[in-house]
Amino acid sequence: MEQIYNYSLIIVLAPLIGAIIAGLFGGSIGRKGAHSVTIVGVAIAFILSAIVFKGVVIDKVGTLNQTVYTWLVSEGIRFEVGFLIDELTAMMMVVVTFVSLMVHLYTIGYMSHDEENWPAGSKAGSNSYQRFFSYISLFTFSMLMLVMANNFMQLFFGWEAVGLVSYLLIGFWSVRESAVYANLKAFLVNRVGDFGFLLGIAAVLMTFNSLDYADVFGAATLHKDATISIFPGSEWSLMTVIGILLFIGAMGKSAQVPLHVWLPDSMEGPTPISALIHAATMVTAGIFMVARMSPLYELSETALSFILVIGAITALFMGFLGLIQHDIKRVVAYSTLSQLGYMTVALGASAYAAGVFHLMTHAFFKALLFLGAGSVIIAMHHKQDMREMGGLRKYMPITWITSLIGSLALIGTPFFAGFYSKDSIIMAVGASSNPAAGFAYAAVVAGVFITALYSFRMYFMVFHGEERMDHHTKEHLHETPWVVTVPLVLLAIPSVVIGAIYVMDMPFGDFFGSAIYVAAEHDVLAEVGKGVHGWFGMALHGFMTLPFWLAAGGVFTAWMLHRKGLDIAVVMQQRLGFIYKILDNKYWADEVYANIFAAGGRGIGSGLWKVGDVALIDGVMVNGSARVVGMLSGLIRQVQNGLLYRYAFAMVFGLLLLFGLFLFR
Amino acid sequence: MTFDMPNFVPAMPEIFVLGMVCLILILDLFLSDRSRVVTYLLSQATLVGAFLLSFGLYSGEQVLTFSDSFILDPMASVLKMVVYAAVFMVLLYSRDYLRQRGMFRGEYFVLALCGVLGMMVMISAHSMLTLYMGLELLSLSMYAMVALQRDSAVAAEAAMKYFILGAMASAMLLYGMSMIYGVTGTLDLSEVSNSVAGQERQLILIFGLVFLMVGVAFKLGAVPFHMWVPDVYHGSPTAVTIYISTAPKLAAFAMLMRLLVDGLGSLHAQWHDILVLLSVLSLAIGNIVAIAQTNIKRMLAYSGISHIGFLLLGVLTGAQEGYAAAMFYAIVYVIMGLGGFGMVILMSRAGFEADQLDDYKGLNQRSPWFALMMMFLMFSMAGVPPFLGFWAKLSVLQAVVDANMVWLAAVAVIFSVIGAFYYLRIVKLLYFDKPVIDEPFKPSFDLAAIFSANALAVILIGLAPSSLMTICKQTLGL
Amino acid sequence: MIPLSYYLTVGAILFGISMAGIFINRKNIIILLMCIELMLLAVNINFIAFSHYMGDIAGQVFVFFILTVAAAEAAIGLAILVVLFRNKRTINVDDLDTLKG
Amino acid sequence: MFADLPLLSLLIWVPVIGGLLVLLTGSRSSGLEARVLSLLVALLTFVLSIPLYTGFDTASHAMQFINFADAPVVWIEAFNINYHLGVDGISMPLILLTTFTTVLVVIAGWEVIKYKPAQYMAAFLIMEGLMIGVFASLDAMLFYVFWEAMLIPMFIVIGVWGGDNRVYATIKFFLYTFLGSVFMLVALIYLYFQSGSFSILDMHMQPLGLTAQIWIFLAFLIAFAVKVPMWPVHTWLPDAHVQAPTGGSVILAAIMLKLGAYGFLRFSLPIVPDASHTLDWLMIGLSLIAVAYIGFVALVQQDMKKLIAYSSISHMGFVTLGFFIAWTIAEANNGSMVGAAMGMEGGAVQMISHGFVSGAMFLCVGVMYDRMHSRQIADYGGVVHVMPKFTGFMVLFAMANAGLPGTAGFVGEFMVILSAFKANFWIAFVAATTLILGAGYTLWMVKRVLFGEITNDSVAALEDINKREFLVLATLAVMVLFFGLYPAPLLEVMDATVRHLIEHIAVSKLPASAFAGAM
Repeated sequence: MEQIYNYSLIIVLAPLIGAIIAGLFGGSIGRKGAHSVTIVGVAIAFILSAIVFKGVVIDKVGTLNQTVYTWLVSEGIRFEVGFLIDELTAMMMVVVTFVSLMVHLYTIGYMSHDEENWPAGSKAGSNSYQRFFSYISLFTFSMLMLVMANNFMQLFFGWEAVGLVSYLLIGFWSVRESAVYANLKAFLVNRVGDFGFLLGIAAVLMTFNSLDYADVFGAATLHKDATISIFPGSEWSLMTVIGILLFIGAMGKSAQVPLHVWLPDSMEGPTPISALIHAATMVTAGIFMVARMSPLYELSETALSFILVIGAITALFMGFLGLIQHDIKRVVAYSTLSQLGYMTVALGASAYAAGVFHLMTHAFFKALLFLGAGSVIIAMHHKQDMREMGGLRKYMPITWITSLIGSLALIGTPFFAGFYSKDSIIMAVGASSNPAAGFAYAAVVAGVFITALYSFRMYFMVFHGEERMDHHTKEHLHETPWVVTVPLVLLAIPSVVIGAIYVMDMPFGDFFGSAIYVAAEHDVLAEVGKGVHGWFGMALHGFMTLPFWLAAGGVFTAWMLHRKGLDIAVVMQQRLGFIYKILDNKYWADEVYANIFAAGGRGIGSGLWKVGDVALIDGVMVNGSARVVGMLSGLIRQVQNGLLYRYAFAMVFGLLLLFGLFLFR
Repeated sequence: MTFDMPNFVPAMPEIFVLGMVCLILILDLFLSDRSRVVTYLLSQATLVGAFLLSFGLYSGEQVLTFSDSFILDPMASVLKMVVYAAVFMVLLYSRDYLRQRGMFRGEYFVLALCGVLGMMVMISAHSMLTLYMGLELLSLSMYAMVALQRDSAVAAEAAMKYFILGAMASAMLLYGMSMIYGVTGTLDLSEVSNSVAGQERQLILIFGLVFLMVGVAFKLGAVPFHMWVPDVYHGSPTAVTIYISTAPKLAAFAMLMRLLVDGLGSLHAQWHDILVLLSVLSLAIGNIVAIAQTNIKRMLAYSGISHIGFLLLGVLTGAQEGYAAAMFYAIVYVIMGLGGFGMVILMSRAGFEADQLDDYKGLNQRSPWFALMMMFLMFSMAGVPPFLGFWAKLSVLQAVVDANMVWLAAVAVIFSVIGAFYYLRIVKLLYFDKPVIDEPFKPSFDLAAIFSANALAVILIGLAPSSLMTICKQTLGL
Repeated sequence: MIPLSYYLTVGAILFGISMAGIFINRKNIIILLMCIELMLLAVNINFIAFSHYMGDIAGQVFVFFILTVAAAEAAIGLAILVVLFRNKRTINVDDLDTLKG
Repeated sequence: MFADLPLLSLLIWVPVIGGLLVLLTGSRSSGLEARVLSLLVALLTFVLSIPLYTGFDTASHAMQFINFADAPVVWIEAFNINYHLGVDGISMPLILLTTFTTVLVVIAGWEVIKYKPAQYMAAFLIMEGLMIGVFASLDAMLFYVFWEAMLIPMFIVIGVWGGDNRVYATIKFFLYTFLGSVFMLVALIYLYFQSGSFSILDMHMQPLGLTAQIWIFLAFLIAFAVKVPMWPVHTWLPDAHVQAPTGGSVILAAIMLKLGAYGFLRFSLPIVPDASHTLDWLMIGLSLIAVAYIGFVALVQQDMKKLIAYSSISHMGFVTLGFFIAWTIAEANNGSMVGAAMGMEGGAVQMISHGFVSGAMFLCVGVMYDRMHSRQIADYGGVVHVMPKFTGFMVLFAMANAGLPGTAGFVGEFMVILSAFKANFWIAFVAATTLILGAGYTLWMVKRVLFGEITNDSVAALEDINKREFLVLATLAVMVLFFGLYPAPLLEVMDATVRHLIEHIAVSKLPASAFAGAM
């Protein structure tokens, strides 16, 4: 235990120190120094995480729950910074540090010519390489703090810290207007989620008088029937309120409808961070959080239904949007949204383990896909439009193979990692008794087809068919350097095998031990698990299920279209103009935000300012009273007109006034 | 029948001043213009001598003499000493100013000393007759002083207005006195007091009171009997303005105390209402109209009117604490008034009257020291702590609140906030604006010294106002 | 015997007339000076009447003083008038309006 | 070794006298003597303030470092005013904040101020002494004297070294605050006659009827609300900030606003608890208006300083909200005030953290203004390309301003929201909108000013921060991060005092007869 605690301290501090050195002294240590120090930091974190994982998960040494320091004490309530390391945390730590390490390595190649992205003479561009490493290391630190938290306060810390780094990285190329727009949007939309999250934390504190996980989860059942009056006269279940408020936070971070709008735009950032932050780790924080809070969510059917519905909508409708994108990263981004929807659906069905399992497999194959896409982008000289690609498999074999593996994993091909996780989710939802489960089941099953369709549309457009790139680009096409391809390979391995390894433990076994709590009546995974007989059997069985055939159908459709040289986006534009319009405008969500919320907010602000502050308070109250005094002054001055008889009359008037005082009292 | 020698001792300062006035009057005839400084020095010596005499005569007792028409009590001694000191300062301020304008003649000093004598008599009056005599002695001297600058049309106009209105006010005062006399059958203030206390409230008594109030209010310059104040302050040579605006207010305060408190104390309920009206009006009109002024002398005149409003607040409480506060206020007002008009004199040069607000622009760039001193004065007048003016306001407000008139205190502070605006405007001119004239500002040494001392007094006494307040309290038996 | 109130009434009327004279007259300053004298006379009537009816001599003494002061006042007033006339070449009340506001 | 010194007196008078000395050096010189001397005085004062923290007994809620332990120290006998000083857990951190900020302000104005530097520095030193006086006074009239006197140097600072519209702004500032405080003066005088002394601690113990309490509360409210400032008496602040020189803005935001909030804690709450209880809806309402209304208004500001000024008002809304939430909590929890201390401590922490954050933001704008002579957001763009170091700092402070956890800006808001939730969901709801609004206006400014392409040649010609500016900003950055990551020391200092205050206000001061009379 002692050792695990020491390790965990080193695990979080190593990336932080790397980040600080690379960030503050980036200029003096140079590029090499910066990437060395951060990679060493993250590598240490990864190795120690693996050791911790071994200790906690394999050797079952028990759960670490220890305070590092007391942030503050108020009214006897201790707000602490501390670590809770159980199976869930250990798994997350390994995933985070592993993907992060891969991304670090990859970045050496991806960012090697970053100065080209900056205007000439920009001082910010002169050490952008070092800064980038600093940021991703800082991200690793923040994400670790988030997953290792043993209390809500620190969770919120990590939550916001990853948001900050995400903000910094989306807007990394701060010279691009679209990038700085996207990062502001990302931060604000996330803030909407955090708004709910913070209120949720406040509700937790009010209910439990503590923010410590152990205290809260231990006492959760005591408050099962507690209610809170939000609107006078209607009592709401307290647990539902807490659950939904916290989930609003998850909706922001994990980009669930309707707070999803930031994620596609976040692709403005460099590709490595799309892989690390906006696919593999940060966006899954919401999933992790809900899984972590399972003892609370299990007490509220309503909250779970809410989660289920949101997740299902996200899974299906965001998938549709992937169909018509031309930007390679956007396709992967919408795919991420859709997959996050799957995870959320799992949570809503109380199949937390399945959700987290999908989180893990998705982290590997989606990072792989993103890095693959990044590799393509490097080769294409930072062009991202798929219509200008094609036939790349000849030039970039490693990228091609690894991307294919990623795609196969994504669509849920049996034996690949994605199959196990996705199938367990679908099965769990099918078995769920939640009122919203029927809708969710339909959505996730339909989503399988869509996923396969857009994934292989992309795959074919990029790696097969006609070479549509311009001559100059074509001349320089070649496989990317080893720092890029090695991470691809290293990520491809788990994308294939990790599902088979853990399927029997994680969703259907007791991998998480006490870290995840499921009420007996909700325990769909246990029920489904009875019918699953080992990884091989599950995969074989997979070939006979509807999802497989839907996926196959999706691939087939993509292939058919590709063979005919048709692009589904174009086809839809021609044949289904109306639907295309809806999809092309992304359900008008951006417009609603920009025109109603953003413009509305500014409108309100402008109104309050111009009318309230400037006209009423300053104009009428302040300057108005000053003007009145000034006018009075000028007016009374007129009385003093310099003429003696006026003065004498004033005295007589005064005399009469004094008499009047007595006569009329 | 024996001839009872009255006790001359309590009136020694008056007698001394009178003697010196005569002496100076005669001596001045034989002095050439070059040696006119002797007149000046003798006048100052007179004031010093009177001060010493008054100081020597100071005792906790009250002494009556001249058939009880003259009183020497602690309040009288203290007020007189302040009058001497104030006039001493006035003469110091005025010397250069008068020289530069060819007014450095005996008349100014003789009239000033006559005025001092008038004030002394007013302060020590214990009969309506003596009071009237003192008042007229003071008034007539001042009318003449205003008109002293014979080639100035505005001064003549100011003198005329002052004279007509002043005479009218005196007449009203007399009319009031005649009524009081008719009701009580006596001119002696103690007997008036006894008589009034013993009888029913008659209408004629109220009439008398009202007419008296007009006279007193006129002297103080309380609204609506204030119309002369801005014109006279404005039109007079600044050396006269500084005289009129300071020491006589002490005498007027004494007159108010003698008539209302000593004489008609039992009519407190009635004059309380009158004073409330006068003080609120003074606060309002004084502060509001001052804002529109561009002539600093006029502005200070209106500011003075508002200060009188505050002073009246202290008196109207009808409590000893209130009187002490009002007396403190009067003294503080004199100190600040000296500084205020001293500022004008300081800035003025031969042939140039610095009475326009614009003349003060950018003084901080020309002379940071004097800008700082003037700022002290302005903040003091605005009643910002820790300057002296604040303590005066505080003591009055305290008295008012103690008399359960919180609303009146609230009204007073609101107007003092309005008033703060025009003081701030001066500070703005001094500090924030660019100077119109670029030449460095070099006043003569003694003027600089006296002004600095005046301004520093405002902050230094402000930091330790206790003794001055204690004196005021003690003189009123607290 | 003539009642006290008659005297007082005369005094009040005189006083009123002279006061009205000051603020109704818009022509000549000399008239103002006369009005002031008249005011003082009204006061004198009051004092003497009271003094007489109460058998107290102080009121009549006061009147002597008032008369003296009135003389002095008239002297000063006329002197100022002379100065004024020298500077302004007019003694019209309406012209005394350079100081105002 | 410091134990025997009259620390509080020294803290007040060292800067004041130092300021006067600086003023004397002003007549000759390039200003270098004045600057060096000012820095020395400011540093000395700061050093002198450190023993306040090290020697502070955190377990006690009583006044400490009092100078009248042996015998009363009379200042003005005739008015019964004593020179009584002392600090508790609320005022002590504020004094340290004052001494700390003044050092930074002196450094920040080092070569920037060309016109009469001696007067500039002297004004700040004198102001420092007076502000410390406000925090340390235990005599109401002494408090008032410092409270008002402090306006003078600020008036001068804004008026002399301010922007184009400085005269309007500074007179508005002065009159606004002056108007507010005179009512407090009347209330203090009234209290004097009730309790028989100007001692604040005596006033705390003075029973008062409800009507009197309400009037006193309103008088205090005007005084403190103007200073905080609370809606609708806030409009002086944007003007004053915009026109003030950088140092003036920093002091104004970092310390002067805190005086109003401090007044609520020192006067309103303990002296008139029942009126505070009766009118807490008003306070909560105004606080929420500050958070939401002002947050919206900040969104549309085109002038950086104005934007930050509005954001200050919005943040100060949390302070007042935290202070007055106690009774609502009690109502929602069957009379138990558990949780109220967290709100109050949150408010108090917010005071300190806002001092650092807003001060830092104004310094950042100052850095840019010194180079470009413009505060308009539209005149900037792409600053990051020419001033990367500066951008790093500014983004950090902006994040703190947006309440990012891990920075000082988060702690107070977090605690207040947690506490408010206990009282009422909707109060917490409105308060929490700051998460969105605060991020919105701050980052929107950051985006337009710092990021994007270089918009014009004058931006292209900007120089990155020099060593002096780096020192100032880095110091603040350290503080912002330190208090964000480890606020416990601050809370430890405040805890006993705040708890005692909560206990104090929980007990009604109404005389028993008031109930009998109501029957």
